[in-house]
Amino acid sequence: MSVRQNGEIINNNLLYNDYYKVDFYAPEITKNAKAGQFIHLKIAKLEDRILRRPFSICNVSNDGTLTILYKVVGKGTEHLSKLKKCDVCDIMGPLGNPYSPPLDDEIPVVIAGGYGAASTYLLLHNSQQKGYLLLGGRSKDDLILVDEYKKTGSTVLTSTNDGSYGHKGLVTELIPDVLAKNKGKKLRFYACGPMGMLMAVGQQLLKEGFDAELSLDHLMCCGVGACFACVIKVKANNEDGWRYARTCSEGPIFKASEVYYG
Amino acid sequence: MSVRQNGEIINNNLLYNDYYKVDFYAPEITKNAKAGQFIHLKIAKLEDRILRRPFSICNVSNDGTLTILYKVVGKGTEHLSKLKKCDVCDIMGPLGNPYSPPLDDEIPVVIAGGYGAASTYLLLHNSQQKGYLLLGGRSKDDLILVDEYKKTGSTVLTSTNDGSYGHKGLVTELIPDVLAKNKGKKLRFYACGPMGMLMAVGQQLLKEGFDAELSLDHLMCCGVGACFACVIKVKANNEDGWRYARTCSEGPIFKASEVYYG
Amino acid sequence: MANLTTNLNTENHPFNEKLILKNPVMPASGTFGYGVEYAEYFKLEKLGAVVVKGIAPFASHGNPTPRVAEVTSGMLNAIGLQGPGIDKFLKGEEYLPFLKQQNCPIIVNIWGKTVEDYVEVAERLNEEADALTAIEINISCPNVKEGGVAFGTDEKLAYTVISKVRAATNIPLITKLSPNVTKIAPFAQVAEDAGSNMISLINTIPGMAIDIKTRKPKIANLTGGLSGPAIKPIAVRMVNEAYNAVKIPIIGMGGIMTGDDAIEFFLAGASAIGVGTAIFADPMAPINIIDGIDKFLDSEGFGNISDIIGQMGK
Amino acid sequence: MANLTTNLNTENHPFNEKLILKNPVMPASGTFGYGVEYAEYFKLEKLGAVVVKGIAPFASHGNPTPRVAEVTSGMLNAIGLQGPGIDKFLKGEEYLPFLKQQNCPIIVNIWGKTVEDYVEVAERLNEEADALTAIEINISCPNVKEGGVAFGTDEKLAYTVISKVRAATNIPLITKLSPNVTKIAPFAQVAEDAGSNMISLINTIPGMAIDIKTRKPKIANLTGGLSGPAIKPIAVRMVNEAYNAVKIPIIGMGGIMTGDDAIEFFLAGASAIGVGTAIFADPMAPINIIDGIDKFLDSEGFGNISDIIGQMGK
Ligand SMILES: Cc1cc2nc3c(=O)[nH]c(=O)nc-3n(C[C@H](O)[C@H](O)[C@H](O)COP(=O)(O)OP(=O)(O)OC[C@H]3O[C@@H](n4cnc5c(N)ncnc54)[C@H](O)[C@@H]3O)c2cc1C
Ligand SMILES: Cc1cc2nc3c(=O)[nH]c(=O)nc-3n(C[C@H](O)[C@H](O)[C@H](O)COP(=O)(O)OP(=O)(O)OC[C@H]3O[C@@H](n4cnc5c(N)ncnc54)[C@H](O)[C@@H]3O)c2cc1C
Ligand SMILES: Cc1cc2nc3c(=O)[nH]c(=O)nc-3n(C[C@H](O)[C@H](O)[C@H](O)COP(=O)(O)O)c2cc1C
Ligand SMILES: Cc1cc2nc3c(=O)[nH]c(=O)nc-3n(C[C@H](O)[C@H](O)[C@H](O)COP(=O)(O)O)c2cc1C
Ligand code: FES
Ligand code: FES
Repeated sequence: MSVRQNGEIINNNLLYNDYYKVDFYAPEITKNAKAGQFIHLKIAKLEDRILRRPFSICNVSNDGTLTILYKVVGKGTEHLSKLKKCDVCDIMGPLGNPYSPPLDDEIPVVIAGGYGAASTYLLLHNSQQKGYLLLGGRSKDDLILVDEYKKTGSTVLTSTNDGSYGHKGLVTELIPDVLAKNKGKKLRFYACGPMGMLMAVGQQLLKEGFDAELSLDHLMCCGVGACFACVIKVKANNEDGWRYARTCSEGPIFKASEVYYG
Repeated sequence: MSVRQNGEIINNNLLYNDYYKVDFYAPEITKNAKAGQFIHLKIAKLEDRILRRPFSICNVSNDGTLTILYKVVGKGTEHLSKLKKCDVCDIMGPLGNPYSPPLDDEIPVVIAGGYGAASTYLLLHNSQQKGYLLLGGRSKDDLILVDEYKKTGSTVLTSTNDGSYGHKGLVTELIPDVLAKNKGKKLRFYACGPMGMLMAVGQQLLKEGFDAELSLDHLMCCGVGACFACVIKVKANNEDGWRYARTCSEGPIFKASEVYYG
Repeated sequence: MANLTTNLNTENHPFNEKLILKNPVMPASGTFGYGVEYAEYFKLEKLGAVVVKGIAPFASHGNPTPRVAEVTSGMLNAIGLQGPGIDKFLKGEEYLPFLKQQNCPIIVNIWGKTVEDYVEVAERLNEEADALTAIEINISCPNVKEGGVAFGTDEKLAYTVISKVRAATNIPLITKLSPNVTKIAPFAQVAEDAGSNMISLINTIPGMAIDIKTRKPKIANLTGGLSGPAIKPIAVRMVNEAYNAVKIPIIGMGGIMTGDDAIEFFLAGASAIGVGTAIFADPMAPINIIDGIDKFLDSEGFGNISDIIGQMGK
Repeated sequence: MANLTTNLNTENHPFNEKLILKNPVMPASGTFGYGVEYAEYFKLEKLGAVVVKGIAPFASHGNPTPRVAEVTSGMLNAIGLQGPGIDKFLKGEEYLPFLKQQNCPIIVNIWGKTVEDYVEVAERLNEEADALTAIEINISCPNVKEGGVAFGTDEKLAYTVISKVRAATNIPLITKLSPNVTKIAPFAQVAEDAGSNMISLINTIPGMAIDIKTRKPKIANLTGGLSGPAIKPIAVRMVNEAYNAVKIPIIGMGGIMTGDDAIEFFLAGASAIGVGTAIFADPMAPINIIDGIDKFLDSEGFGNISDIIGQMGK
């Protein structure tokens, strides 16, 4: 059940280079929120930009606090970064389908890149089973929430393209090691990050005989399945072998085996 | 010499019902400002409204403080009323032609209505000769700056349509008395207020054999004479007997005898 | 509480109970999906009518992505009429069968690549004639190569497609006009002459935005349709021009965000209004607009919405 | 510092030194008066060229007031081409004689009620041919009943007026096109065929706004032309369509507020750009836009403005 409610800003701070964290008081939304879902935010006072912006639900707490992590990339997020305690934003959420939590005998393996790490935090945080976070970025500055993930008890492995932190290279290169170490155990994969990374992760895992839940975010407009702006290709039983699925309402989580890599 | 400069808000307060007073620090503008001129203000953070708003220069001081009085009538003024100390607005000014100060042997008589009283304050404040302010409004709430005008030493006479303060009726009805009391003396008339009032004042004084300086504000766009948005009809030596004059650059002060009442 | 009852019948057409709506506010086609997507936010029966996204005889993928881009006070879209096709629309759980249970007048927007396509959807909709309040013929989508706007910018083609659809169904017809013409009045007249019971306007206006960093168009389709507050003055002007040209009721749309915006359209001559892009900004927009219209009428002393239609002074 | 030199010559026209501008930024006609009004704010010689408000053979009052109204992210205007007429323009202190001392290329925008009017102003401008960089033929003003947009929305009339003006003068010609057409490309071609050396677009788009309290139109003329950021996507699209249709240089305009906005127009195919409504928001806009273009070219590693013209990728 998703709702529209006004969320007052409790605090809004720079976290790392370009990454901010904002806490809203939004009890109607937090009470139903699950890992992998997102909110659709109307950034207050941004008068000449009328569309909402989608952000993954990074954390929720019982007192109604809804946390999102965001990177300043354009006019909206820049404006958001200037809002202050007590400013009020109109929020829709929780939207989209959540990740399915690992079963009791499964070890969760999360592969995340950039702000994708915001989307999977609650998953590992809530999971009884400790697992892995494979976190990648272009450089050290893109690796967010490392300490918070460590606190969940899961193992955090990192990679950066420029080698400024952890393994030098792509995050997908961390996967074989995890597979090797966990031979015979049941693994459950999740991934969230830039489209290119997700496509690579999905194809690599499928090749290894695993499936994965990929959180495929795409430019959104309505956020509820009404406008068909946010579509990606998924496999389908039709002439073309694919159809366009709405990432907002049919996703954002898709199985790697469902995605059409064409 | 008019300039464009950023003016920081020193304070911005509700003065009376709907009327606010804002002080900017704008030394480049105050140093050349004269009574009757106006500024053209880009209201900060009003992103989906792009035009400037003109406001009469109500007061200036040697320390660079520029004061305007404004009435909240629409989106721009409402937004302005919410700006705070330290917010910065982009200001053009001083613009337009000033009133000509009374000569040494002249008694100034100012007729003002609504926010028009903001435009004439500096005139009486700077005038060596004490004179009259005839101040009119729909009701008590529209009579602004009464105390300030009293401090200039001039006589303040008031009227309201609803009789809630001073004479009940039109401000023009106060004129005959002033004429009667000052028979034989040299009077110099000034007026600023709603267009209807100015037309009435102008025609009444012309009939009595006086001229007057009318400050004719009109919906403005460029504020500098470039766009021809703000025109009013003035007498002209052509077939029609009139031409459109720009209130921003050829005005806002026009002689009652120049205006075409057609 | 003013009376918002909206009568979309005209004298020269048979009177139809269904064309009396409880209020003049409906979503604009394509911005409200098939209704089900917003049913969580408010009861659909609060709307004057529900208008669904364009239906063709066939299912269609729509355009490649990116399909939308935000621009100053508006957006561009080139969805390209992705849709389930008429079969699924008539039978699929989340389409017409769902809507029929919502106690809300239903308007089906239709499109095709050929005149025959339009006729085919209209004929198929006859199967559900009782359930439908009107068909809106979209001859103005700027985002599909065949059909769409080609019909909406050529008077003869427009006449052909409207009159053939007219012949194929008794369901009341709305023709959705394209703003992409020098003069809108002749197209409004063509719609009236060809038997359309109402017209709706405006559809989106073709536009382009370029990402200056990547130097690529922000819309994969190169151009997309501009909607939102940016186009409102153009829409109000066209509604007024159409109002002066025809007697059939007008459903006005283009950039309506508030009740006050809607009032402008009524004064210009619209009998009802569509809310599009505003829904993306706020799903509650149609409901807030109904409230806003009511408040305006009350505060200005009008008892009925019909009192202000076309009542712009000089 | 990138090289902003802008060459507006084309191969098939005689090379003209004057058509090499120091930068591609000029005010849009009608928003910069006759130059003198803004000379207090910056040196006019900083501009690529000065473009003056429309000049007719006769003086004219223009339209009744109110002539402007603010709308979301833009404005409507129906100034109606108030102006001094050609005699005063040529001789009056605050007109051409002032501009001639500013060391800045001068472009004169012209209009008339008849073809003969256009020809007459062009002929009179021959007296000052040495002082003028170009004549901009305004066949697209939406705010005057005769002339103006009537010429700009009819291909034959457009051809007639442009070719007659062409015959009347050797001064380089710019034709200012109307956006109020279904397809802009044919009009761009007409301008090229009729001997225009450049085209400029877009002029304003007819729109309407209604004061809901007084229920009167906000513009006395009923409709006015929409300008400002609201129309930018439409303008960029039309510039790109024109670019694909003709070889002559394009001066793009419509909602340019920043250097980044200007870059979109260059990528779409404009060789130079006009700044209109932005000047009302900030008289320094043209200067800031020149700086912004320069910064963009530097930061993206382009040495010359000409490197990006029409370089939109797929
Ligand atoms: C389901 C979902 C979850 C998301 N979660 C987060 C999150 O937790 N933290 C976070 O920082 N960001 C997240 N994003 C991305 C975020 O929505 C965009 O960064 C934001 O909308 C940009 O707004 P802007 O006005 O600052 O940028 P704009 O000025 O609109 O655009 C700047 C740049 O960002 C790109 N962009 C815009 N919208 C999106 C989008 N929806 N997805 C990807 N790129 C986009 C544009 O193409 C452009 O290149 C998420 C997106 C989706 C769809
Ligand atoms: C030379 C001059 C001096 C002025 N001095 C003052 C002053 O000292 N104090 C003050 O409060 N106001 C003054 N005004 C009026 C002021 O400019 C307008 O009230 C203001 O622009 C309204 O902006 P808004 O966005 O709040 O209203 P909008 O939403 O733009 O409009 C609200 C209403 O105000 C009317 N309006 C808008 N602009 C003007 C205008 N320029 N003149 C008259 N009515 C307008 C509109 O027609 C509309 O009815 C002056 C105007 C001029 C031309
Ligand atoms: C994302 C999107 C999809 C649209 N799809 C359709 C459609 O399928 N059929 C149609 O007739 N109009 C469609 N339109 C046009 C709208 O119905 C409406 O005419 C236009 O957006 C102007 O109104 P607005 O400014 O309120 O959005 C669409 C508009 C948008 C923004
Ligand atoms: C107040 C005003 C007056 C204008 N007058 C003229 C004119 O005299 N001749 C002309 O060709 N265009 C005229 N225009 C159109 C502009 O030159 C320009 O084409 C249009 O405004 C779009 O650009 P913009 O969005 O940057 O303003 C005028 C525009 C405005 C806003
Ligand atoms: S964003 Fe509208 S359907 Fe997904
Ligand atoms: S406001 Fe532009 S000429 Fe006066």
